[in-house]
Amino acid sequence: MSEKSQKVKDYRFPRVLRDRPFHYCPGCHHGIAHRLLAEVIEELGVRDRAYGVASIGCSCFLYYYFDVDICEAPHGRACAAATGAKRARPELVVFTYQGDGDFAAIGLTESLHAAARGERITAIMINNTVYGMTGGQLSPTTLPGQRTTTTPEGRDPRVYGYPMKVAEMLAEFPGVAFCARVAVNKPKRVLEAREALRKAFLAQIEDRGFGYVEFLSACPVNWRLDPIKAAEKVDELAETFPIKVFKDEI
Amino acid sequence: MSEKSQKVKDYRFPRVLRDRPFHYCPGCHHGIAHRLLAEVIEELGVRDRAYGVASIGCSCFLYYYFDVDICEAPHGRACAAATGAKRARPELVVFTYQGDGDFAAIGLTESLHAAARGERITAIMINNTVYGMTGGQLSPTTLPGQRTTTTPEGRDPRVYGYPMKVAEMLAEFPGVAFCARVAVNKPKRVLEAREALRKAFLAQIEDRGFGYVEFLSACPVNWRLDPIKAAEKVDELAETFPIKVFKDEI
Amino acid sequence: MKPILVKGSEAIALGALAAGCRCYFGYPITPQNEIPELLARELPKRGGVFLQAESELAAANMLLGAASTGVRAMTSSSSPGISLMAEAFSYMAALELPAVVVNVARGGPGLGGIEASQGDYFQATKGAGHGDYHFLVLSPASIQEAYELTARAFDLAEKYRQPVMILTDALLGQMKEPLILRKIKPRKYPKDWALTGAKGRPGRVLRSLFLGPGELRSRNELLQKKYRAMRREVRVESYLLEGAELVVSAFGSLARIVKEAVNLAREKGYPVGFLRPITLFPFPEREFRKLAEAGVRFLVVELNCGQMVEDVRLSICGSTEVRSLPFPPSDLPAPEDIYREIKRCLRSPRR
Amino acid sequence: MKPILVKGSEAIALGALAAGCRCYFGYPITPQNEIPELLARELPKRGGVFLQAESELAAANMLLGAASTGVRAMTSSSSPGISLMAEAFSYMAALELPAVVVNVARGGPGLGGIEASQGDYFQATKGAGHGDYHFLVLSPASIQEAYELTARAFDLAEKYRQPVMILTDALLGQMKEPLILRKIKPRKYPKDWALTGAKGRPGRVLRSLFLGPGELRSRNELLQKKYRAMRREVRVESYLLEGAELVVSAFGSLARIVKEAVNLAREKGYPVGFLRPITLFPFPEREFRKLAEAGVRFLVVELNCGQMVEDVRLSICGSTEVRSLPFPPSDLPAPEDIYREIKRCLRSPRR
Amino acid sequence: MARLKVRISFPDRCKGCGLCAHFCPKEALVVGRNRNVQGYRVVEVVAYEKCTGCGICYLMCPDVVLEVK
Amino acid sequence: MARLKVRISFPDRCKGCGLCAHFCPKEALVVGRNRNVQGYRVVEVVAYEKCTGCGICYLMCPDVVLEVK
Amino acid sequence: MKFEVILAGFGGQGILFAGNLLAQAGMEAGLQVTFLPVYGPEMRGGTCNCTVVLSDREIASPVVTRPKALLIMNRPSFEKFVPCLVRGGLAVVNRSLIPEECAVEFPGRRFLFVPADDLAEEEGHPGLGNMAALGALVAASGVVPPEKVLSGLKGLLPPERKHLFEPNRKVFRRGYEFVERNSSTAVRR
Amino acid sequence: MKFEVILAGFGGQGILFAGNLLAQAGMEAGLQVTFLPVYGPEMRGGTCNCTVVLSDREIASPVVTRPKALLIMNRPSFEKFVPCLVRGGLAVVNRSLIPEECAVEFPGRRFLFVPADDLAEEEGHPGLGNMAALGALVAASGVVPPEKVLSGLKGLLPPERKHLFEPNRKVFRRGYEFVERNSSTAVRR
Ligand SMILES: Cc1ncc(C[n+]2csc(CCOP(=O)(O)OP(=O)(O)O)c2C)c(N)n1
Ligand SMILES: Cc1ncc(C[n+]2csc(CCOP(=O)(O)OP(=O)(O)O)c2C)c(N)n1
Ligand code: SF4
Ligand code: SF4
Ligand code: SF4
Ligand code: SF4
Ligand code: SF4
Ligand code: SF4
Ligand SMILES: [Mg+2]
Ligand SMILES: [Mg+2]
Repeated sequence: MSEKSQKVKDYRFPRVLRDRPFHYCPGCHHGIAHRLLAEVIEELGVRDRAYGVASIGCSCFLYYYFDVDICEAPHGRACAAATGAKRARPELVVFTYQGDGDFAAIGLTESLHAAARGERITAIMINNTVYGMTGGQLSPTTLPGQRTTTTPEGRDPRVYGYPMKVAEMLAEFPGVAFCARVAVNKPKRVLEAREALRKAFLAQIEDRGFGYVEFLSACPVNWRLDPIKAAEKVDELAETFPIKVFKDEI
Repeated sequence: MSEKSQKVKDYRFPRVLRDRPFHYCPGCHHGIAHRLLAEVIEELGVRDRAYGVASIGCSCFLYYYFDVDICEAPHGRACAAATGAKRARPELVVFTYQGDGDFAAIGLTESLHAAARGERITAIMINNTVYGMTGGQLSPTTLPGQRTTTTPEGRDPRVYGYPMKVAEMLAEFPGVAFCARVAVNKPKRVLEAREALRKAFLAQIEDRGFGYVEFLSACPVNWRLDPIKAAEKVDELAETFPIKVFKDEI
Repeated sequence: MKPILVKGSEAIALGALAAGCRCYFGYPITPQNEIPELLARELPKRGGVFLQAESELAAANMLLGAASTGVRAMTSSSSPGISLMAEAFSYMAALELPAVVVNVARGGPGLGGIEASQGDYFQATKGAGHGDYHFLVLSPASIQEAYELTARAFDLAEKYRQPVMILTDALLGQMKEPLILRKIKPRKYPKDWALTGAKGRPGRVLRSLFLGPGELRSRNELLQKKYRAMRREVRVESYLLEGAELVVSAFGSLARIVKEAVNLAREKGYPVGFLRPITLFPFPEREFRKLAEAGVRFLVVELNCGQMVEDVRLSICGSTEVRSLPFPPSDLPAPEDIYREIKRCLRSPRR
Repeated sequence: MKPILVKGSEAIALGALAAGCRCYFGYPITPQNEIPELLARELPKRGGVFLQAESELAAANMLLGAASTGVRAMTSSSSPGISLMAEAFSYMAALELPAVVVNVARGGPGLGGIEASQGDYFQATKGAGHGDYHFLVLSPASIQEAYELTARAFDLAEKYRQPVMILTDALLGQMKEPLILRKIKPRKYPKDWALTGAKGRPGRVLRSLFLGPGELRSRNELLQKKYRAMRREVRVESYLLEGAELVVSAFGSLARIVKEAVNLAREKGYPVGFLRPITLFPFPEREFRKLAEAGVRFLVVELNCGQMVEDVRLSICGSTEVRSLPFPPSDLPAPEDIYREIKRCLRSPRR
Repeated sequence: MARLKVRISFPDRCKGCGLCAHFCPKEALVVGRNRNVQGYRVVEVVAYEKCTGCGICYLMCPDVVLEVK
Repeated sequence: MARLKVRISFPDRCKGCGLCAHFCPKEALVVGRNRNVQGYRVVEVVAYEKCTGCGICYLMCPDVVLEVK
Repeated sequence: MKFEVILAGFGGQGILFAGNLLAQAGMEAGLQVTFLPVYGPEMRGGTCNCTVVLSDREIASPVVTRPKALLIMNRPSFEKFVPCLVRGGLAVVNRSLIPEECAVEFPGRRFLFVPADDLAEEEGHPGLGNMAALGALVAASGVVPPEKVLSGLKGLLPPERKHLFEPNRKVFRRGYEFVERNSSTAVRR
Repeated sequence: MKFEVILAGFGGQGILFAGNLLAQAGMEAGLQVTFLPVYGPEMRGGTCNCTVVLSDREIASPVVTRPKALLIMNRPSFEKFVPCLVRGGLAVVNRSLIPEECAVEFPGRRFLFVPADDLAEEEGHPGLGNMAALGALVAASGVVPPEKVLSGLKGLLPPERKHLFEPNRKVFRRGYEFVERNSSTAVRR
């Protein structure tokens, strides 16, 4: 972890954030990821050339919270829209903010091909193992046995196979310069997540390749757990989805 | 390799093939793959319950050549159509026959998710590193530096990244029971390819999971080589795309 | 039979079960998630297949694959998801596959909103995809009708070897009303085209690529003939047409609000009637034309910027006046809003 | 200036270059591969971006992203590929993004064939995707016009902040004709909406989700207002209208064959004229209406099962007769085929 | 750095999720009974003196309610 | 098994690609000057006696022209 | 007879459950009913409301712009919906969150302030203020017999939530009785 | 003047190149021209044809159903197109693949049988039969001056194929001269 992000410091509301309360459910980790993203944009001094792609999922209102240029992309197509923006104006610092359904189900082709091409963009995937926005349906990352509204008896690997490990897939592409899976259910992990995010941005700023950070993220509402239990359950997720820096060419 | 497919034997026109000349260009390896497929269907005795999905590419006329039930799927969606058919009638032996563009570009999501779910189907991917049917454009598997009609200066990894290694990706899914990359540019390899194909069918027949065979395949016309040189060039492809059984749970 | 209180979306799912639907493929999207969620619980119990696809594209093509084997199959989605299925629909129509597609439409364009909207009328009736093809389109106005029409859709799909769309919207999809689970007896149609394995016969082919001279024209002519034959399935609900000088027309759930407005107007003595197309394609041209020939004028009310009004105009071919009262999606109009317009129409001189 | 001999597809690519198109995203499909192939050679030389996408879906959404930054950008495809872009189109229209989309249409439905077809007229003009949105649609009939209209499309797209479609077909796309590379001067329009980084200003947003009360209605009203304003861009080619009792109408490359038939008929003394819509949306309603008011009858010839004929009928509202002469795709009709029908029309009594 | 202390800078953003209180090593925070404009119960500092300004509550708060300064 | 010999069973399927001839270890095959209905030059057996019936030509032929029986 | 009521409050206050239950009770009482929820694009936060229509004739429109009755659980909903209430209409209001003074601006309506959350909390079920308010609504309007609500409740609770029947019933009763007990004073005009 | 010709043969016989060249020559000669290829869905095998129209007025339709001339390189094309040729029309036919007897069934057309492939082979460029046939067509029809074909050829060949100019020119000449030499006998009616 870098010197900078470790030193004792005061913690203030990031200037990149707008003064508008998040619409997320109480205890939802989307909020922590938002704050980290704002901090990193601020720290890297790229607010003025940032271009965000809001995806379709619980985080679709991204633009209400970040005081940077933001475009909405159709469900799953954030990486394609980001590619278009970055190719059109390479000076922009382009990022996507997507859910697991958006990135790895409907948008898998766009996500993987952007990574394979080594697009100079930063993709953030919030893996909460469900479709939060639409009411908690199965996602490619749902754990075996996990109940969702479309797998009332729990995910059956015979019917749906096993959870898709996106970070592991992406790390194999030479075009990917940084790839990590993080969590924010403990203070130390929050700091590590921040550092991963910083590097995922450096990947594009230093023209090295695609940057990717996957957040294991609690969805208390659809997991039907209170915020504290939900945060604890993230440790369980980590058994299937190792928290790890898979690739770091920064 | 099994006893059966190695023994000295006569070689006859497979009965599963219809008596209609292939429309492929002279020296195109699609034809060899067709013959092997017909032989394996015959050998396994599944002609009567075979269900093929023809994809969009040079092989779209699959149905003219195979005397089995065949459905055309939109470009890239063969694995989805195959999933629908197999789930609807599990007694069918369902296979897809796709190009690299069909399977790994436009259809990547459908291909990977079918594999991840462990669909009991057999997918055949003819990797000729180009879009044959539409006139030799770039494909996800085009080699770096390879000229195509849309990369007149050769594939530039800075623009398009590096070739996508599909077999390697698929092998990681627990739902995949058999996964191999083969070539048919030498007699011995033809026999090995046949065996791989047989196992990729056994994967579904024995209810073990998704079966996948990727053929490195010459496209003399778009490679602008004569059939013999084109066959030789497949060895070069094999340096990037290792010929190998990546997974064999049969 | 005791009624149960269910949402429109649930009624659709129950209608599918009653019609013997064996396979459902779909991808979540508001406001229709009750369909997959109900079927996820019920289909496996009955030996059927429920599969959440990785996308609408995949769902539509799974539907294509399942339908090709001759089983009863369905998908459902809402506006943006339906757009993504357009290519597959065009293929299914060309391959002559019977399948049922439900669009619980929401506000558009783009991500739009999730309120009730009828902005997908053109998409449903003129063909969202490429080429000359059509769905047979049914649009229910009550929960009971949602149930019955869905069940009927499976019969019609097989009768014509043709995809059938249920076009409804968030209002009907989300509201609850009593439903009587009337028993449905699915009809049987020959399936000598289905891909079930070529045992004892030559392999069959379902394809849409026609390169031989005139082949593609023949396929198109065959489809057009079918579309003409489908005219016999036309259904409307008509109400208070007796003595009506103005007929207010609307489809789907909005028609309920319109009907209330017509009631209001009749109570005040205005000579107003009501005509609701239940089949949107084929469009009930004859029903409109007959009224127009009798000198009736029309007011077409829609939850969009004016789409069905074109079909009304085409049906009556200029013979009387047709006014459009469009409500682009956001809030729903109240019966009073429509009542006011009815009065205005009747007061204005005939053109 | 010396003409060069090029295909329609190439003329489109050259028109885009002339208009200062900076980015192209596309996925191969017959019969329009000459567009990407030419741009793959030429755009990088001029500092522009050529990117072959992994699919039409990706291409359309790359276009969306590039257009959002205010650069001139384009994609092209053919029928099935256009269907796959439907969702993105609906978003682009809702986000008010200027972008150019080319459809070199082929026979459908399904995979269909690769011959010339006009089966995507509805898709282009009524909105392939969900919700009430429209392209501005231009359809050239010659290679020179393909060049000029493509260049103009970029201006119109920016003028109205609106996707513009060039709808053409395999015939024009594949034929060669001399082209004069007239110099184009791209117009400049304010781009105070473009996402270029928020330096010195608050962050900007391009979104299509409108949940606040009345918000989505406002967006729809804004779009409808724009569509009405676009009427001033209406263009037609008219020919031999003087004294015509019957006007034959067709669009795109088929119009050339129709024009020859009209010439044939005029030579034989038949009172026939010719009207070709160049803008398909907005449709030249006024031009048709004026003729109809003068008592002219119409024959609408199309390479499909009859689509534009509906817009002609809607334009003239029953005031005179409109006949449809549809040629579903396979082989092209000969001028003689159309000439015969002209004679038949003129001989038949007026309805 | 001992001067750093937690502040409830934006109480109206709070959703009463309790994560801050749960993770505060000094048990300085608690979700009280008062409701904010959103209708949620709001966090309160119950032991200001114990706060070490460690920032953990800031790190764990999903709604950026707290600052440490 | 010595009785097994190559046959040009379906000359009209041949496209004259030459793969069979190239791979035949006995140089028993050659693409001749005659054209078939498709307009392609057709393979010919030029040394029937040398053929060992090994099947390599069958394996390598993309057009299923040859049989070995 | 046609009774149109809008129920409104925060997400999480059980608004949809209460509305659904009222419709179910109406159906079991032999009435025509419609129930129309208004839902956000997301499951989270924000306000939430639904409309229930009970009638002895066919119900054309499930949409109600000028309701005859309201069940209001929080302040934003009060401000949004009370102005729509017809003259002489009944508003059952959760006094635990909304002060009675709010009503002064709206003469000509019948306000029934019920300490719904407090009643529920007193019964030991702080989350069930919705049932207390519903009890009050049923008592004050008489639109369905209370037994029908209870039998509806039985029908609505899935097997795994059967244990919630008793708490719901108890709090419903409290709300119902609150009106019976205060009938003369409770309704403010 | 309006000259409409269909060129047809196997894929790989250079049909499109010849048609394109003829159109280019026409354009350089100041005529209006259209060139319309008919292409298969795939690049491979099968037959291939294209239509070229040369005219001194605007060309309305590039589609020709009854051509005034044909350039026929193989047998299937002969069978497909000769019946469409107008009475009195000219058919240049590749005698190397199509026997002259075929013509007997079609009286009233002008047949010009040219051993196109053989001429090309004699020049040492067996793949260039198309140029021999084109030379014959240009000679027999006089529709464009031969120099325009050669200058068109220069324009069409991309830099990396400039070396193909000479072979093409030579074979074109052979075809042209074949007609000049046999003008009286070559054309059979
Ligand atoms: C084309 C399309 N399909 C489906 C939807 C409905 N939809 C909205 S968000 C979403 C998935 C959300 O899940 P995820 O991406 O995991 O994000 P989360 O809400 O969990 O953060 C879906 C399916 C849509 N808006 N558009
Ligand atoms: C939706 C759609 N997009 C594009 C095409 C055009 N197309 C036909 S085949 C093909 C790709 C063929 O390449 P590949 O899959 O590698 O097969 P090959 O021809 O090389 O065997 C494309 C892009 C199409 N038919 N449909
Ligand atoms: S539904 Fe889940 S992911 Fe969405 S806001 Fe609520 S807790 Fe967060
Ligand atoms: S283009 Fe290539 S892949 Fe297609 S048939 Fe010809 S050689 Fe085979
Ligand atoms: S700064 Fe540390 S000690 Fe102080 S309240 Fe926050 S978590 Fe507790
Ligand atoms: S973590 Fe934040 S939102 Fe949650 S209770 Fe603490 S201050 Fe409030
Ligand atoms: S069987 Fe063997 S030896 Fe005989 S022709 Fe074939 S390859 Fe040659
Ligand atoms: S390999 Fe087959 S197609 Fe090729 S020359 Fe030999 S027999 Fe003919
Ligand atoms: Mg998620
Ligand atoms: Mg390929």
